[in-house]
Amino acid sequence: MSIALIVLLPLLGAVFPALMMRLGKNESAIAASSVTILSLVLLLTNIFAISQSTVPQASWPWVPQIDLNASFFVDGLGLLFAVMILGIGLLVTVYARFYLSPQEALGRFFAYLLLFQGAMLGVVLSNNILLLIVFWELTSLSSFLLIGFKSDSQEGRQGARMALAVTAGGGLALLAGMLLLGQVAGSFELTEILKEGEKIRSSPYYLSILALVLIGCFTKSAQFPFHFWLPHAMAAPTPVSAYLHSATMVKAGIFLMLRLWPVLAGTQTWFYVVAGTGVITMLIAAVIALFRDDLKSILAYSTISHLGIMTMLVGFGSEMAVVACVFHVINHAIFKAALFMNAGIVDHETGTRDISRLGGLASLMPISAITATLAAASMVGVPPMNGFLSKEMMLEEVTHATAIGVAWLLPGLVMLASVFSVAYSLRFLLYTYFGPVRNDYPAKPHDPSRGLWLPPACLVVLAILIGLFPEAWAGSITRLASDAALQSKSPKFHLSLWHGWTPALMMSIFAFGCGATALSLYVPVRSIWNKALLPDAKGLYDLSLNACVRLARITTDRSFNGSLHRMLFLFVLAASALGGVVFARSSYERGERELLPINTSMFVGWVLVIVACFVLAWKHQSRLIALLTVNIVGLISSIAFIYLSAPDLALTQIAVEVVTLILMLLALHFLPKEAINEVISWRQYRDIVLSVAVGASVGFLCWAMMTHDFQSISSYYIQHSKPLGGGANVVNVILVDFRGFDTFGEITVIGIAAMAIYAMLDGMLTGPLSATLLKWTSGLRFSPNRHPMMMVVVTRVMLPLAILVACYIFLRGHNLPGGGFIAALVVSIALIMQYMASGFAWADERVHFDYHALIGGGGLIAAITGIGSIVLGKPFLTSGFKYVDFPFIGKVELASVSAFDLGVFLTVVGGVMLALANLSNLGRMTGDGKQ
Amino acid sequence: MNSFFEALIALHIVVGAFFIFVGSFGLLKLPSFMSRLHAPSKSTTLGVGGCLVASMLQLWAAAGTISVHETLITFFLFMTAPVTAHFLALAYLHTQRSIDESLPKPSPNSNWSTLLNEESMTHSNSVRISEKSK
Amino acid sequence: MELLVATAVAAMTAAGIYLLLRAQTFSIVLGLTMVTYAVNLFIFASGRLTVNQPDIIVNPTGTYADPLPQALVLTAIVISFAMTALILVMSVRSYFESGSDLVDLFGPEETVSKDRR
Amino acid sequence: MEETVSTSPERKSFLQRWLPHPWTTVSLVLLWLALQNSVSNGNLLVALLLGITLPIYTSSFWPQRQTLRNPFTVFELVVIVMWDIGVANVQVAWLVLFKDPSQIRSRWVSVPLEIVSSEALTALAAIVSLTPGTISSDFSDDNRFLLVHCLDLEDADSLIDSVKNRYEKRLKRILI
Repeated sequence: MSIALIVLLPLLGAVFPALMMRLGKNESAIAASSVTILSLVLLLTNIFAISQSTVPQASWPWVPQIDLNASFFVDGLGLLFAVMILGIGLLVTVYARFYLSPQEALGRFFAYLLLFQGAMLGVVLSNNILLLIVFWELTSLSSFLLIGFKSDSQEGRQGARMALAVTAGGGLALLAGMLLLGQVAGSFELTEILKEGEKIRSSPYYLSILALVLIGCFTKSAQFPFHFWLPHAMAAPTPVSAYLHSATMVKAGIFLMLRLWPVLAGTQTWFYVVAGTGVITMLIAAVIALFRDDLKSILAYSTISHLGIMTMLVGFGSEMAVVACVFHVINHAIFKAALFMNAGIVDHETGTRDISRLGGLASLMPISAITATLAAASMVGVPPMNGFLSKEMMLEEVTHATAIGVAWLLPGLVMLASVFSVAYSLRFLLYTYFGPVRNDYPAKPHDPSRGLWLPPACLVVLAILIGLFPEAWAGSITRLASDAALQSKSPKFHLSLWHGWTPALMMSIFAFGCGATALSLYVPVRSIWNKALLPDAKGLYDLSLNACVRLARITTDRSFNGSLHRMLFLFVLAASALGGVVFARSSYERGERELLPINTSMFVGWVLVIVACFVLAWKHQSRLIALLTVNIVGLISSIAFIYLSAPDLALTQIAVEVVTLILMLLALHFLPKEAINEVISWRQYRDIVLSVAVGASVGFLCWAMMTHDFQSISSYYIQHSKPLGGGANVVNVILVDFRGFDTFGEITVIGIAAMAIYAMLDGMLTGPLSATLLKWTSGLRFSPNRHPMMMVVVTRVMLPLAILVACYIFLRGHNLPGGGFIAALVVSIALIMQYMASGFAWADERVHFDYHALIGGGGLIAAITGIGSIVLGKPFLTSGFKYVDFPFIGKVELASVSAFDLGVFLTVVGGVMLALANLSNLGRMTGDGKQ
Repeated sequence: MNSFFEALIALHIVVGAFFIFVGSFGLLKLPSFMSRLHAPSKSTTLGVGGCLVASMLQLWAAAGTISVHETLITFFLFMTAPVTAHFLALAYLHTQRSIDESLPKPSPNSNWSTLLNEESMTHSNSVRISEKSK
Repeated sequence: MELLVATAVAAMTAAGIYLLLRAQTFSIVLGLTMVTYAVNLFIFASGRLTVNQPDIIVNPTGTYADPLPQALVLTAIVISFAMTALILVMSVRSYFESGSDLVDLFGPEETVSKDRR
Repeated sequence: MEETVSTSPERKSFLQRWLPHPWTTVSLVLLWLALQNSVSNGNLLVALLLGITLPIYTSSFWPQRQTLRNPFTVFELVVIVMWDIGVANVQVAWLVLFKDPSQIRSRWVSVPLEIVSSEALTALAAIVSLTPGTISSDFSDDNRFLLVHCLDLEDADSLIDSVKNRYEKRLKRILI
């Protein structure tokens, strides 16, 4: 349990400093550091177990389906990195407490810092590689937050976005790689994967795994093609640069390569790709670092260079190289963090980081000068410092490695890089602290408060100690870490300051000499550099970003310029194209189902439909003809329903036909009458072609469907409609019983549609539109006899009869064609007739029902019948029925379904009437309503 | 179903069909709008009536149940068909204001309800209906 | 018979889609109604055409017209009515709001007769 | 413009309130039985139930109470109308099929009326329209004249008196 706690403590504890911030900066800092210390203590309790080489593990199933379980383990490598993360984290917390200015939100800063710390610990301690990726992305996120901490600074935000884009992009590649790795290895647990080395190396996916994982590592550790984000991450506050972008986060890539070393390393491709990239990065970064003026930018490129060294060492593939790499990870973290903090001090005291405006600070800031010199010495690799030791080991390894058969190529390149690294380190040191004291510093420099210079001082002391007594201080931890990395006993080695006059020593002395001379000739070299035109990586990045944005804008502008016609056209085109593609691939042979004979009356109906469609398309602008033809098509389709034995459908279709006609007439009253003479442009021909094509394809699809036999699933309904549903009319039983829930949804749709219509119309009557309404006249000449007597009388006589027929249809619905819908439509038509015959006000006054209430009531009744069955312990909307023998009347079927049908009836009546009544009411409010 | 019933049913169907034919033929042949208006009334009365009687007989002969639905259909048809004819005539009067002079005036001081010119109309026709029948 | 239904569906869809692409809102509403009829017939036809099959269960083992598509189409008819009503009222409202019932046809530059715009 | 009929405030008699339209109730019961196509106790009960409740609701739409007098004349009138329809249909059929269109003398006729109530007027107009050859197109604004369009007619008087004494005389006996 304690291992998971190590990781979770910082993550959960992140809130603690933010809360404590209310009490003050000290309390917040103490809170943050206490969380880190606690986590460190927990970590160290495992040292004894690790030294006995038993790897403590803990695992919980988190998302078993994708076998991602939260499993952690602490082995040597994990321990080393975790100690480094927590140790330097502690120092950075203290440093940040004094570094951040009062108005900056220290609490939020510590919260982000702890979030990052937890994420980083997660990466180094997780056993499940998917969990590792989760934390990996979390580190990218927290670095995004930290880089963009000073949200007001423009380049801060830009740097944060770029860092996120590159590292998160790499993360994606890594995810793919890890998934592949997990598949090939057979498990996502590292403990199993590390045993499958041979199997993975020999599997066909090895290259793709290697490529994807390396992309993830190189983006995170800022290796050559992806290095450009790190210098721009320097916009972050210095503590962040010291912590993330020197010691821990950028090492995640190195850590992963070390972790997967036993599995991925050992092949020629590994050597060339990893070592190659390492060397190139080391060289290029070192060269650029020499010519940067901003202190932190120099350190950024030096970090990239040193990361290149470590990648190269991992790339060599020999076990000693791994040991050297592990040892260099430790040393680099120590002196680079110290240097960054030192740069922070300089910036904090003098107010500027531009090296050209600095110089001669040693006399003004003696303590920070001393720490800076020692740290720079360690970076250069001067004997007493730990840097010298790891440099020696690195040079030792380089002499053994032979690349592409040319023995001297690698050592030569490394030598060149070390010359430059010596040059920029010395420049960093001399140009800031030594040389003439200047008087134009923006702020008066003097030694900073203890909190600022103590953390780098500790690091420097540690560096000296490791330098002088390497075996005592760093020996055991290095051996533990390299054993874990190699997954086998690491070779016998002895860390000592003096190895005798080895070629490596010669090379480093020679490099030192050249570096010093290079520095002295700095000015001419600098002028050559300025003239050399170099591709600026950031420029390329911005260029590609803007190009994508421009491309997106062009496509949207061209395809959708807001014209409905174009959108519809493209929509239909795309749909039919999709259909076409699918159809083209599938083979079609004529179905063998025997077809029905053609019946003459149906043939006449068919002719009418075809002619009606043609006339409609041709004369759609004259409203009367258009309306007539649409209704002809509707009526004929209802006759077709009758002929094809679907009486329910026919009834509904005819009723809906009538109500739609009334609705359209009401709407047409308001829409402008005169047609627009559309210029027959090529656009119209294009529409014709498209619609005919789509029509033909739909027709063909229908034909293909009908000629093939199929296995109908409705036999279930036919068998169970009588016994279960209690009704002989299968369609109605399906509607209100088997698929009752669907009908319930449907009546709510009708209710909502009616409400929407009411809202729109009411909005017109009461809203700003009412003025335009009053001025609007339909331009029709009204007959003085508004309510012809014959119509009035007949409709009044018919009303009770119509409602009776509706009740008849309603009650018979369960066993014979009929049902709630049709009954409701009949009643609505009868009622709307009253409105039409005797005027809106007269009829509305007498209806006594509020249509909103009807809709609500209907929905409620339907819901209650549904909930009723829940009360009886059955699922929603199961229906019950039984036959009751009344003495006088005889057998009567009581079905809960009829209550549901009543709900449907009321809602549909309410809905239809609300729509139609309000639309007719609109007429009264217009100009000609007042006649 | 013995042949007597079949003959009877066939007869009714033929008669019905004949009158429907006459109705539609009349639509073609008759010259003016109003005269053409007469044709549908023919087909709605005897034409459809004939067919309905036939189906009633058929049901009675085949299933043995006297189905009254057909009479209902005729009943409803007889109630609604005149209204449509009435409306078509009203529409004709309303739109063809300058129709032929053969239209008689009902009485010197009154005029047909649809031809009332708007100004002279004081209040709507329907109000008059209610007063008269109270 | 299947051929008749298929070609009828084809004609209806073609007319419907042509109308959908027209300039005036009312034509679009009519187009949509036509497409609705076509779709309803199509879904109904998916139950394969049968002639004079009793829809009422006399004996459960007999052959019947497929009731399921019928139930779906019945729901579809009623809902499409609600939607047609909604669109119609929308077109009326948009007419009063914008003063013209023209759909933004071809985008600003295109050729609907100038006087009518 | 709207009908301003306000139901009179004085308390309606029991019968008036519960059975506003006796004849509607009767017709509803008959219609229900016809719809059900079978006369059983259950149907009868439901018919009565609906027959009584529906008119209560719809009576507000039909404010005037109509007293239907001597139903036998109704039966008599129906028979006459049926007969006339038959005869006239044949005449018009012959006319349409064989007479060439130029000789058809269709003309308007204005028929003076004595009946008053709107139901009676509507019934008369319906009967006139149903008998082929004549279509009732409009009433005068004071409802005292009916404008009829005849397909083929020599003199107006024969039509007027046939309408009056065949239909109107009987209608007057049924409804005022």
